[in-house]
Amino acid sequence: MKLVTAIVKPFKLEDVKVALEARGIHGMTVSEASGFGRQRGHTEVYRGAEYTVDLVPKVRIEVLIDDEDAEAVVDAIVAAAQSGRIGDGKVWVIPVDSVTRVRTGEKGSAAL
Amino acid sequence: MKLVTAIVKPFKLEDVKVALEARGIHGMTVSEASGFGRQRGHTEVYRGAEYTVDLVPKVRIEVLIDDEDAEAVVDAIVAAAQSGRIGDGKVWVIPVDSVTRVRTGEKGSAAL
Amino acid sequence: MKLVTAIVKPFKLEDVKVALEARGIHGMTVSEASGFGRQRGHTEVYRGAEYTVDLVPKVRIEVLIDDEDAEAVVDAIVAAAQSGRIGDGKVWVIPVDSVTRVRTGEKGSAAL
Amino acid sequence: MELSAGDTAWVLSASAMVLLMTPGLAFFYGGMTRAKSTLNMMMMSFISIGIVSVLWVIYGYSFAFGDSGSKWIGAFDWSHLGEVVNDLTSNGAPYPIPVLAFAVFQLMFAVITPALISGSIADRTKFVTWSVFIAIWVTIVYFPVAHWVFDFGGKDATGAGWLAARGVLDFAGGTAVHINAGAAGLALAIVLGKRVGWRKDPMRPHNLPLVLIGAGLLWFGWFGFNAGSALGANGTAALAFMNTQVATAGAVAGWLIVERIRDGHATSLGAASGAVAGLVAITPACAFVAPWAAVVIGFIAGAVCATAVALKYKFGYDDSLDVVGVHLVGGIIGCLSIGFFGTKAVNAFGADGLLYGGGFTLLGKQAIGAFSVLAYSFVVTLILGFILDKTLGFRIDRDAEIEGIDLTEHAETAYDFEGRSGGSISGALSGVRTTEGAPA
Amino acid sequence: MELSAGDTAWVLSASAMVLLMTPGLAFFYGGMTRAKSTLNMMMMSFISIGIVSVLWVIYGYSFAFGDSGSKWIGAFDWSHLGEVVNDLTSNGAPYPIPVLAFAVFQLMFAVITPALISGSIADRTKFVTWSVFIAIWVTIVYFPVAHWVFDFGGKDATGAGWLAARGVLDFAGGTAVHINAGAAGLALAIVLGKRVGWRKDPMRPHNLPLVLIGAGLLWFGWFGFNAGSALGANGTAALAFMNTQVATAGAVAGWLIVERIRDGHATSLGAASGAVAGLVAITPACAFVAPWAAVVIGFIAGAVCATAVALKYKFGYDDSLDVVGVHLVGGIIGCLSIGFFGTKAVNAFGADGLLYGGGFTLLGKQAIGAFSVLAYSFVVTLILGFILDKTLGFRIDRDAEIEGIDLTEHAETAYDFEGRSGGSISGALSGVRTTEGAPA
Amino acid sequence: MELSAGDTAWVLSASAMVLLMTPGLAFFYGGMTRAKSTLNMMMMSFISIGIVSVLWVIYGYSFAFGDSGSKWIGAFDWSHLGEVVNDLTSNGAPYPIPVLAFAVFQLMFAVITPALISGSIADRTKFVTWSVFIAIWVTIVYFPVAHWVFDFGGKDATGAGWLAARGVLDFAGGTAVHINAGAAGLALAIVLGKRVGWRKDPMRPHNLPLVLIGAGLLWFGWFGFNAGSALGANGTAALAFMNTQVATAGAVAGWLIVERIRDGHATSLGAASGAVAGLVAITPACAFVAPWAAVVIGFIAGAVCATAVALKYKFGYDDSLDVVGVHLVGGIIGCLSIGFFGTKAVNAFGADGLLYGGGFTLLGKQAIGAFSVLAYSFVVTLILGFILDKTLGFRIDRDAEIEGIDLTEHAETAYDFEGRSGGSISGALSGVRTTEGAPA
Ligand SMILES: Nc1ncnc2c1ncn2[C@@H]1O[C@H](COP(=O)(O)OP(=O)(O)O)[C@@H](O)[C@H]1O
Ligand SMILES: Nc1ncnc2c1ncn2[C@@H]1O[C@H](COP(=O)(O)OP(=O)(O)O)[C@@H](O)[C@H]1O
Ligand SMILES: Nc1ncnc2c1ncn2[C@@H]1O[C@H](COP(=O)(O)OP(=O)(O)O)[C@@H](O)[C@H]1O
Repeated sequence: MKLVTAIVKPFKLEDVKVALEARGIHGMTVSEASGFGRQRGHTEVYRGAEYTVDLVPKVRIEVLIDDEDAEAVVDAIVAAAQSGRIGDGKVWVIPVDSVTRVRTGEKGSAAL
Repeated sequence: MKLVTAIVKPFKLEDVKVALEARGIHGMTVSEASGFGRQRGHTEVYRGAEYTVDLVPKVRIEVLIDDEDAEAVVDAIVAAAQSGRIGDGKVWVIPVDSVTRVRTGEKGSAAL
Repeated sequence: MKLVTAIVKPFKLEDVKVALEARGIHGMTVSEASGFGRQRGHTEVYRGAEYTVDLVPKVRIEVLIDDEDAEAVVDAIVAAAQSGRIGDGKVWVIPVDSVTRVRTGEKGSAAL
Repeated sequence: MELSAGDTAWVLSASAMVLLMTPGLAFFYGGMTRAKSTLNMMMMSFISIGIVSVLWVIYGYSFAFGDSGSKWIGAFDWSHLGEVVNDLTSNGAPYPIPVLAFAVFQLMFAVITPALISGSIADRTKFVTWSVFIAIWVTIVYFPVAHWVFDFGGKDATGAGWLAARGVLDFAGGTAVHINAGAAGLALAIVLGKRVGWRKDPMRPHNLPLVLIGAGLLWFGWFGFNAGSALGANGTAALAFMNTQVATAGAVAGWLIVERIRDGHATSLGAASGAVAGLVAITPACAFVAPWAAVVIGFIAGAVCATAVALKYKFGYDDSLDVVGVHLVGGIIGCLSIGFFGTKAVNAFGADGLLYGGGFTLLGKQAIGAFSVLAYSFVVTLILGFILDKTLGFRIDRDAEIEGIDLTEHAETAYDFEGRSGGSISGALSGVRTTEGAPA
Repeated sequence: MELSAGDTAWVLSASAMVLLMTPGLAFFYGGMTRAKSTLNMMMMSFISIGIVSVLWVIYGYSFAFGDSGSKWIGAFDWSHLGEVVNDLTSNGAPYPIPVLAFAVFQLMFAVITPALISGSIADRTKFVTWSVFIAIWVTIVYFPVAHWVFDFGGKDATGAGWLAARGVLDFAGGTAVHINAGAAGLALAIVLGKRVGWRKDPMRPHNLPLVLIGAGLLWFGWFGFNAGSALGANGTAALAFMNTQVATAGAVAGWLIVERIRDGHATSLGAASGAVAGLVAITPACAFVAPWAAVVIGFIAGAVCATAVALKYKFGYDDSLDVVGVHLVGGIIGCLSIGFFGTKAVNAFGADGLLYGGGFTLLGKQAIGAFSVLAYSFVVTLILGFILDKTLGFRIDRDAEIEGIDLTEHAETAYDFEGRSGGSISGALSGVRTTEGAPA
Repeated sequence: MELSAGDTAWVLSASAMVLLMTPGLAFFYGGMTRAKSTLNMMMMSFISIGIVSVLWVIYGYSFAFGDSGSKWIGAFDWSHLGEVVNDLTSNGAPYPIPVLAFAVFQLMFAVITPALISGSIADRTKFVTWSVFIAIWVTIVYFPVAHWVFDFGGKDATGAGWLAARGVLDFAGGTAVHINAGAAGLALAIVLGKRVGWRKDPMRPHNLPLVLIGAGLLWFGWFGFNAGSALGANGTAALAFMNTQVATAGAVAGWLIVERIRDGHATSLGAASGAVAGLVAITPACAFVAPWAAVVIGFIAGAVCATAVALKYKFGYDDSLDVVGVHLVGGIIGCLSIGFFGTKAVNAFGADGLLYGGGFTLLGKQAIGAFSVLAYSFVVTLILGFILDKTLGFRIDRDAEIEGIDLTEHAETAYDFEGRSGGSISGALSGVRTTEGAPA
């Protein structure tokens, strides 16, 4: 089993979700994150005091998936989330020892 | 060392915490997440425009643990978080290379 | 490739960022988290009803890095985030199978 | 009597201020609930404005103030609000103001009273049943009680309410509004039962700035409530105004000192709650006591209510936002306080209390006023509540309560901060109910 | 005529209340946008206060109410607000109030009207262009139309506005304010085009308590707007006040009932929207109809507007916060309603409508009033909008819209809750523009 | 003198409006702090209402307005607020209003002045010491200074304050309120020192809609403050009202134009700040200048204050929310402006300034007024501040400041949005302090 984690731009979430569903993947976990990287942040000014916010809003998507599907999932996410602009994000894959579905206690692929 | 990650329903967090403490585990990191899966989201209506929110609120719990305790921790979480309803969540285990306690620089089991 | 995850006190984030930049690391992903551990939470009182909040605010920092740099990054984070007080946090390292840059599709070190 | 533009100006201003109290209450209450039920809490106030105002035009004003000759209730007919306007300067005798000014000022009181009740049943009340409840409750409880207390018999002084006729002093509604709402709140808290997770889950206020916004607007509007009850811009109004201010200040001090001593911290929720407790307590007394006494009354109300909010834990009823601890207890303190501090020295239409040589007579009357309203309201509300619970059902189901009443009763959530900058993870537009077309 | 302190007191109070409506509108609108554009939305209202008030002193008051003898516009000169104050009790004939009280009351109307428009072009409007638009729009649209409707010809009754002279009844601005703003809103929504992601992305209100705060303040202030339009504290004011309250209540009921039946849920946004729809509809009618009729008018406005907000999906214009569905439609309902429910029985200066034996005469006049303002405002705004779009540009670019207009136009974000307790991940102070020094 | 219901109506309405300014200020300031210290910020205002109102009844009114024959201070006795009410129409000579109406109106001024100071010491002030500070400060600074400026000597015109007697013009409190609070704010910022992380950490406003709510309520209430200071509903009040509106508008424009040119963006915080700067500056001048001059004064105040807020970076004091840059600087601008723009043409009780041929006489008087209050307030506050710091301690400790003062001083946090829908990660109920019982 693998865990695919993707950091993407927030407005691409919907597209990624659609792309994954198209591949028959119906589960994922999403959370808010902030990214720091090549993409520049922005500047805010309050009563003349200038603040640099160098963290940019991102969305983190996590998908548990069978080993053999991992690469395809990565490709699907990359295709869906790509805008070609700096800051599109990263996708990485981590090995997973075990997965359990809380509701039933099922393990492995059956738990997805 | 292992990292046990659990996605559970928010109102189960307290129960999971109690269950882990009962097993002598006194550290964990918690964050907010949103889940997408079998569990249906909900519909909101604003001035007649209907919005489907298919992400449901979840809590992510992460516990670093010695290899030999991993399975027991997973079982404890599953037992505590189970409501038997769709959307109870997932628990997965990932291998960890090293853990360091920031305060002391201790590594490995001592860092927990 | 490795994924270094650090849970640190929120007001240390800026220091960690500076320390990583000093080591030539220009990318990371940050998110909010709450920690439970030795550090005590706090108590709030509303109309005489006392609430114990045992989760304390933390920041999670994730850095993807080449295998050989992992240890140095951990050390840099530990040095920057250390206040010597209980609750300074943890840093852990996880093996990563692959990393892809969404914008270009580049893989591996080139994707960082 | 000739119309007084000055008096009319003040009563109109005061009416607007009292209207603002109901939204103010919505924010005060809404900030105190959990984030998942704030909209429902506020809607319970807003719908009261809607329902009661409409009933007022149809029969409410008549039930409360119609010429019936009865001391129990006004006339059983339609409110004639279409007719009384014929004479544009038709006066609300014996006050030189248009009768519609009096009618709209009183309407605002009728609006806020049921809204006050809603605090005791936060997070768990079926919205439709609540709406039905309001309509029936104002009809069989508020309108009659308003007649008892506020109807002095009109032009010919017949048909004054029995409490008014008996000399019970209640300048701006300690009985008809606060004790009434507090007793009804207790009854409904009993009917609906405790929230899921009560005394276990954190049920802390989710937005204290919103609570303070509500408290600020309530304080502002309350000057209209109390000083407006003089129905003119005169010395009585000024006295009521001053007393309202200083009693409230005293109550803030009283509540915070208790908190500081007992809990170690003076809280912002305490300041807001103290203010409301003081405003409640001075309401009946504001034009009958001297300012120094108002400070004392306020201080006592603040300190006592800070303690009384714990009664619910002792007796085991989930009066969620402390309608009993603040409005019932505060209202009783205020009513009885006149029996001690009342003095004709400040108001010839008042009476002397214990401290001014009036003996126990006034205190006795005040007690009768307070407890008869308490008893009537509690009993009738309890019966009405049980009937509605058995018929329409008064409480949402357990799952809905856990998921959040805003979502299940109103199909809304209060906040969406996710789209703060850049995108959002908060769903997609899936249809437009108001038209056949699906989204593009 | 001698100055009436009572009438003056009421007009001053009312003026303050009407001023508060514009911030109230800012919150009502600001809560309805996404979190990333709430500040811009509110700024569109606040800047209107700034610009219009300044113009009012220079020439605005004169354009609208100056003695020109013309029925189309007031005098083309400077406002003399420096001179009319010479006589401290100089009266705004034929009302016994200082002319500056009249001038400031009317100023508040001029301020809120352009602010109302902004709702139709949320999230995407260049702030500088908007500011320029306001200045021109009030000059060529609002000031003349105010003359048409609100100028009864001053002391010598010459130069009354053509609609006023024709007997079109509009007590507090259904035409000049609401239809005017609604039609302009439609025009600008067409000029600016749809938001990125319209009918696809979630564009739900990000802060409903803020919407309700706005609605509450609007309701409060509207008593000043409507009852203040009597320009005195008298029976007409009391009638307008009562009608404002009960029509609004009726509209809340109307909107919520439609929602409940159609969508299955009564919403808090619906309650707030219904209130505003009712306030809009009763504005022109408030002193010309009986309270029972006000309830009916409100109910109709609530129910119809609840449906009319979907017109934009049918016709494909992105009137983001429903200026058309609420203000244009509500304003038309209100204006025409006088043709049905108007009656001299409640106001000798009114007229009898269809239901009171007045036949279709009044209805015809009302229709002329409503549609001439609609047409004038729509056409002029459309032309002005296109010119500004071609010259200054009226819309921010696509990337800025996605990132959020608060950030790109105002260099601010509305909320930072991250530092709730302990530290924060929200950036660092990088410089101080107001001084040469860099941060220490 | 006979009581004027009209004048009384206006003063009562105005008093309520001024009361609302203090909560308004709490929101204005509270939204500007970080989320972890918003409650403390608001509490600093709310406690001022509590403490000052109580002192007012005991001796405050007497200290400020008691008949002492002295030009430095009123009478050193108790306030007699229990006695002056005996005659319900007892008038505050020479104004035909009840003396209690005058007393409560003036109370609201005494309440807001110390609250204004709190902005300079955000995030780090011990709440108990702050409470003690208020009580002493109003006693030795505000009450005397109010006597200097606002006491015209009562019925027999003896004992007028020395500034009033000297002909210093300050209609509504530019000296006694704003310069006074601004100078005290500077002194306390020096006493308490800089916040941890100043000029390094992001200390941006955490909730700008809350700031705008505060600004809106301040603007509204300020009409009561300024126009209410006429103590009657007359032409002077109307002039003050108009000037308040248009000066504020001018200041919004002034501040935003400076921002736009200097920083490239007009901000919502700038609009709110500009409004307050304009309101401050017009306060002393509002009934002494023509409306066109009010626009100019407002514009200057907006533009200058937009620059003055940076002084703190230059001189290195942490005046956290710019009490100096807005209230001290704005107050000075306003006081001196009368020396230029003052004219008897608009107010017979005023005086002619430089531009109206009055020469430098008036300007000189105004300068004396402004700087004597500045100096007295600064010096006394500095000494008082140091004494309190050495005895009770004025500042919380470093760890508490980092963790957040709301938590450490008030045991509360402002927001809990986590339970938005479904569960929550925000802790558990662990006990009820008000009763012995532990949670079930
Ligand atoms: N080394 C890294 N470790 C973890 N996350 C990273 C790393 N580098 C970048 N990211 C994440 O990827 C996002 C995009 O990276 P960025 O360098 O801005 O653009 P791009 O990936 O297009 O080159 C960042 O905002 C951050 O969230
Ligand atoms: N493939 C997956 N990868 C990551 N998280 C998942 C995956 N599938 C489900 N989840 C998470 O688990 C939660 C529960 O899953 P769901 O399918 O709704 O119910 P159940 O686990 O009871 O079958 C989801 O809300 C989501 O957070
Ligand atoms: N076993 C664990 N698994 C995951 N996170 C942990 C674990 N133990 C501690 N943490 C995280 O580290 C933080 C600091 O731990 P704590 O025990 O409070 O102090 P310290 O690390 O200084 O001993 C916690 O708040 C929590 O976020």
